[in-house]
Amino acid sequence: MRLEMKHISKSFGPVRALKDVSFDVQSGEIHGLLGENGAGKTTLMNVLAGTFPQDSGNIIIDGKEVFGMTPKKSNDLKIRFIHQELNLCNDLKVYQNMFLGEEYSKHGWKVDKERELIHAQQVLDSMNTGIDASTVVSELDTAQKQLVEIARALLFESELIIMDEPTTALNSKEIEKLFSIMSALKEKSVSFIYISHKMPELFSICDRYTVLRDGEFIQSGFFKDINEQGATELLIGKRFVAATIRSARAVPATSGMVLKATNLCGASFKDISFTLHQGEIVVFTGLQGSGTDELATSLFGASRLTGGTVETKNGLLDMRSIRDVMRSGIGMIPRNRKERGILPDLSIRNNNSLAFFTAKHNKPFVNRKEEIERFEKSRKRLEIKVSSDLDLITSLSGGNQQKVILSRWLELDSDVYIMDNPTQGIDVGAKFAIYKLVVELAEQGKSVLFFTSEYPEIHQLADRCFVLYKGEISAQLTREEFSEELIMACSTGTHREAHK
Amino acid sequence: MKALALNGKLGKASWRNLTTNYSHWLSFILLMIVAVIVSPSFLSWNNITNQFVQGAVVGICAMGMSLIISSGMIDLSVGSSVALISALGVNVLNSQHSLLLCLVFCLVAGMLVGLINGLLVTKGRIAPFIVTLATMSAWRSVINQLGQGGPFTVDKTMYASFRNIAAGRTLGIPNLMLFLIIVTVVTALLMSKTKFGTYVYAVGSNQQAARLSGIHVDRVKTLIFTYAGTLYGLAAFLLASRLTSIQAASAGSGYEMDAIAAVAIGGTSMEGGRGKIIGTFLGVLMLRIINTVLIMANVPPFLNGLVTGVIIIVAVLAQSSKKGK
Amino acid sequence: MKALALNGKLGKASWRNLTTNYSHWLSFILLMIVAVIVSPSFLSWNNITNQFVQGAVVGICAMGMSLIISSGMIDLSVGSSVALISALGVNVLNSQHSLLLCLVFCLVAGMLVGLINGLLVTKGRIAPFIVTLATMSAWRSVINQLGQGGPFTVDKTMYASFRNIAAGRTLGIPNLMLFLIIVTVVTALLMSKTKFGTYVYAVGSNQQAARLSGIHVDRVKTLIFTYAGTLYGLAAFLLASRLTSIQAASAGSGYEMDAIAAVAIGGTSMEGGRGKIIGTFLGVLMLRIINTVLIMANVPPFLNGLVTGVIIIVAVLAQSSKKGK
Amino acid sequence: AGTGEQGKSTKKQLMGVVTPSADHGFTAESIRHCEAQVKALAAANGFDYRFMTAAESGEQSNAVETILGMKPTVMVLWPVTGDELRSAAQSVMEAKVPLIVYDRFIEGLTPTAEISGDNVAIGEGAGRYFNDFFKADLAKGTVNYLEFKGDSSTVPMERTNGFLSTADKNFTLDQSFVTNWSQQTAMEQMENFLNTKSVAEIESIKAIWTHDDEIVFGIVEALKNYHGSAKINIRLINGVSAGMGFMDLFENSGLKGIDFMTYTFSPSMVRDAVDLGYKVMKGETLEKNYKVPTEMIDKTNFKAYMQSDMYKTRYSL
Ligand SMILES: Nc1ncnc2c1ncn2[C@@H]1O[C@H](COP(=O)(O)OP(=O)(O)OP(=O)(O)O)[C@@H](O)[C@H]1O
Ligand SMILES: Nc1ncnc2c1ncn2[C@@H]1O[C@H](COP(=O)(O)OP(=O)(O)OP(=O)(O)O)[C@@H](O)[C@H]1O
Ligand SMILES: [Mg+2]
Ligand SMILES: [Mg+2]
Repeated sequence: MRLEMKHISKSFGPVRALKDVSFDVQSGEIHGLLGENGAGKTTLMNVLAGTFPQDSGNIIIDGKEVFGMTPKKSNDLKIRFIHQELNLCNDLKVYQNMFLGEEYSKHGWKVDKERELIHAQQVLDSMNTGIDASTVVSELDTAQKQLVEIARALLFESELIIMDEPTTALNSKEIEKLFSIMSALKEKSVSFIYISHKMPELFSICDRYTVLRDGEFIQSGFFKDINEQGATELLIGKRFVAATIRSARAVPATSGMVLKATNLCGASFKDISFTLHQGEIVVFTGLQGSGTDELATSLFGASRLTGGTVETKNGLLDMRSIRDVMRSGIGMIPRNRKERGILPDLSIRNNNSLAFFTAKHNKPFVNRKEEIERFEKSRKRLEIKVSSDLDLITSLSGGNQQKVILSRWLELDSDVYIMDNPTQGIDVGAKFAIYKLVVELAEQGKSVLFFTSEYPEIHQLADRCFVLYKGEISAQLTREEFSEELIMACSTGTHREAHK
Repeated sequence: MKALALNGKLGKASWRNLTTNYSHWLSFILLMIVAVIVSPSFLSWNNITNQFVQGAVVGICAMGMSLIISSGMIDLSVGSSVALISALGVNVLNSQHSLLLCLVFCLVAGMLVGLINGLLVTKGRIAPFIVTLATMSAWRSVINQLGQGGPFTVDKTMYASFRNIAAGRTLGIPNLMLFLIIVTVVTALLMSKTKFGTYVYAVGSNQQAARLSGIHVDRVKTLIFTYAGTLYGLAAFLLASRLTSIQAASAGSGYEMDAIAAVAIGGTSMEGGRGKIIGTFLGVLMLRIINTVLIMANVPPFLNGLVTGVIIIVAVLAQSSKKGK
Repeated sequence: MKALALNGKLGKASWRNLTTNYSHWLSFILLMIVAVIVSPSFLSWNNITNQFVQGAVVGICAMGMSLIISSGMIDLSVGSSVALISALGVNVLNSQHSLLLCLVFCLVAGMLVGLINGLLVTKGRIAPFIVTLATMSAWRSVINQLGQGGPFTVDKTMYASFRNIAAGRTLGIPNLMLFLIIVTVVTALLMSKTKFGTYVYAVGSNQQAARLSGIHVDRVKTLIFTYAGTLYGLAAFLLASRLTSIQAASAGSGYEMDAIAAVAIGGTSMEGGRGKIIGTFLGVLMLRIINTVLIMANVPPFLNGLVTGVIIIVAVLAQSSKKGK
Repeated sequence: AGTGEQGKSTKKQLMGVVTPSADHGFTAESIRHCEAQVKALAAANGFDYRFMTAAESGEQSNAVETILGMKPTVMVLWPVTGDELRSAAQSVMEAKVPLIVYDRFIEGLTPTAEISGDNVAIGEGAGRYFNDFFKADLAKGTVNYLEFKGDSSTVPMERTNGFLSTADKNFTLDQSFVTNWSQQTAMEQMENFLNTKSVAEIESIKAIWTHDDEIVFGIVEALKNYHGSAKINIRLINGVSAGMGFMDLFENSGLKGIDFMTYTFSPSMVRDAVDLGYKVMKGETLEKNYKVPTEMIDKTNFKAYMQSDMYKTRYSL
């Protein structure tokens, strides 16, 4: 498929999200779409997939202009869209979700469930997901849900697949597998539009790039002609120094204990023990299904522990009430922003204040001035792009929503932060700012439990790294010990077998 | 080979699934036990068929309500709609002297009534609760105005043959029972075997996701109301045949609450996304059994409401506790 | 300087915000215009205060309903709860001969009634619709049993002073009007100025995210029902004072639907997460105005329901069309 | 008729009418008669009227107050329940507006005039009729009967209390049902009774005492639907209202061995209340209390009754 989008403009009320943007994708090409948070990438793709109409401009496919695009029409044109936010029906089974809107039928009226199940399972297996196509989606964890979204796009013979930050919840192994599938499809002249804030990914899989900034087209070209540094500067529009943040920081002496977990057991993990010290950054990592997802929520009192204890300096924690955990000085930035983070009907300001209200604000009445000042501070610190903090949070781009969630927790000034994939969807520049922030927090004597599956993050931040495999700690590595290969080996269990 | 593997997969329903999926049976069996203890004659063939017969009219409505609730909506206009269609149906019967015409009229009128709800919800973007609150009030008013308060009574000429539809039996089984079973089976097939069924749950589960999958959410919602409306039409036809006289002011009143209660105690989540037609069927029977037990046990009439309320809570509780959570 | 910059930001509320946030005023003004056209005497001081007086009892309930709906729940037990509390309140008054004790009793009883709903919803994990459907039926049954069908009537001794609460005026303003305004102001402050208000909307918007922000969702839900229940208690007290006699079978019937309709035409989304107390206040007045217009225009009695239904739809439509979507 | 007050303004006289809303057949038919009468009188005599129905007392009080705000010449009020409307009625009296109260009494309040059907008399009459009908059986021992109530408001209570005051001590209540005036509810209750009770209990029932014709229709359907083994020994069922449908039962009930009896309680009675209102308007003085007599109708006199003016007026609309 040859796609051209010409002079696309789109406004949301006073916000001009796209201004006269043109770009094109050739057949059998993987096209990287780059831009800061709020640059308009998702909006452009939404126009292409018919989620909403453009204000002006044309979409031309194989030389023919398409008018009045709708999700259905774009499906019929063999365009698939993997959305930035999860869009699955939690109550339906995996295969039903995958075929939603395009069921196989037999005898004219019946859904051919068996055929759907076989086909869905084939695709899931080809991606090495280990997901059973007949499970109900609500039982999957965030990474698995994302894999289902991807698998869904691979079911049918598509000609253009749009991937809007498909890898935010995936680990490197899953990403590798995804890339090999993409390459194979590319051979069959399927085109891709690939949106990501992870530079290495873009450079390894994409052929061409287009950069957007503030809703405007900046530049197109071949990845082979630029480097990461150059790309980053293109999209933020100024010079960028990607200093390694971590190198400046000395490993903290094993000072006071701030959090100690003993023999924690939950539905998907067991016997987890560790001690977190003041000023320390500890990273937890593991493949999907390794239990990291639930461990993070359990440490915060949000999932039930079936055994074990968590204590702070002040003694054992009662893990039954999240608010008590918060008041003991623990904060958690949850993963899966759409389901667990944002409150779509509330303003940006209220979204920002919520955790502060429950943990810190001891009067029943709210002081507007104080609330506004708090938000202003966070806005500056995290460079959140908002027009009015009274707007709904859903009017923000994905990355900016994530920043509001971050700010919600940073305001608490907790002693311990559990950060579960906190850079989900955050752009390159801002990511560095956040790493810097995490290190700063540590230097102020706060401690961080960082859950991630991206090696660069581990590398940037970790003082120590725990790798989970099948719900147990398979390795505890110090900064000197870990490497990408070793972590991978530990998280797939091969490492342990080698030891035996 | 492949088929076998598949069966294995489908059969892999875990214990947890079993208890959540079949918990409405639990409430049902509990209630049955209570009924038999209160009166051993409960299990007579006569009484059993009677439960179905009495449950038929509301039960058919409840099947429509199942779809509506599974898709995350609600319908308060059931009783008024049934009353309106019944009343007009009697008029059609009296003027046309044709059972068939009357039936067709009822079904078409039901479709229209449902369509109106559906269009107001989808085109008007008004919450189903409000739309159907308004149509509930409106249809009752229309029928009162048409009947000027008086009843709509089936003429002598058609009385016997019309009454025989609801009162008659086929192969020893009461017709009303057959109607209820057929509607249940058709609705169950619709929901479990067709695309449309999947769409209903998808809309109830995550409307945005459904829309982005290319499902015409508005069309699905309109169809749901239309299907439900058609069932109300059938229910209205049967009600008219059962009563042979429709009181403008009171006919069908309270049907919406009965239908919703049946759906709820049948284990369908009020939030949408999930639902079990067989559960609704059991729910309808449970409501009937509660009523019968009240009479068998000679519960003081003023306390019936209290006992019914408590039983509904207990029945739902029995299920939700099984659900763990 | 800072303050100025902040003001600038606040003032930037876009046109879209303006029309969505104030669209209930639109319906209200439209309806006022209709009323004045039908009868110019509509704008007399007497008639205007009368709208408030008549709206007070349901209006106070509607304030509680606002919270319930904003948090994504519903309450069908309003009418029965009010009836039960009123009836018992009259008994307390007759035996204790104290207005204050009667008031305290009503408030506490209301709290308990709300608490029961709240605990069943949160501890029992049953959908609010079902819980309150059951308590609706249960309370009505209890009051019928207690009164054995008869009315609960205020004794001669207390009659005059008790009646004077609802019938009297303070500084020329009817007491009932004052009660309604005070409850509205308190509820509006609660929802806009306190943390609790934010929690209510948060729970209605995304329960999981609310929980993960440290909000005790169950406690908030229970508090909401308790607050609403307390308001029902106040409403019950005023109803008893207004009627001086409470009929077991019919008192308060339909209040839930009126309260819900007021909330809905006041622009609060039935899905929860958003809501406007002032909108509910206008909604209450709109329902009153509709009724007054029906009388003034001598709409045929059987057609009242139709006209009311149509007006509700139009009022909500006027708002949702403004919302774009 | 003109008083001095009238001379001052050219405003038309206004009659306010407030009734319950149509929640079952009797109220619905009554509303229709009421509206027809007030409309006709107003057109013929050049006065204005406001008519409002309401489902419960709070709403009715609202309607009374709204109309009171329009300064009516006279108010005709049919309360949902008497006591609950006392406060509103008192306001009417305090505003010096003549008040006609129909069908329910308001204890402790003396309106300009009261007019009602006699519910207690209906009950008492029925009790006596039952005594006569079962004279032989009562002499031998107890007679079991079922009761189907309307609802829990005052009207049904008055009827039942009347019945109990005259009915023989040997009448034994087997079970009581609250039908909410619904034909369907009554039908289902009767069906359940027949299907779940022992043969002995069913066969012991000889009479059914109800509060309304419509309830009887439901019971008759249930009896027709009965396929069980018990012998039906019911010999008498009564209704109240004496409407067209009931007249059919006397010859075409489809049930053998069951007699029927009903009391006239016509929805057209409400016309009399409106007439009283008009009389007040003209300046006539009224008596304090009017009773609309009720008549017993059974197979012996129903044909004559169907020729009577009362019956004709009822179905004149
Ligand atoms: N529904 C909406 N209503 C109002 N404004 C919106 C809406 N959707 C997007 N915007 C605005 O449009 C602009 C572009 O947003 P978009 O989501 O396209 O950014 P993005 O490039 O995908 O960013 P990210 O990398 O953070 O996902 C932002 O300023 C955003 O606030
Ligand atoms: N996290 C929360 N979850 C649920 N309800 C809350 C929460 N925080 C406060 N509330 C309720 O909101 C209102 C005001 O909050 P505030 O924090 O002042 O109460 P509190 O007395 O400090 O709470 P606690 O008794 O738990 O310490 C109170 O009614 C409180 O019960
Ligand atoms: Mg985006
Ligand atoms: Mg406190």
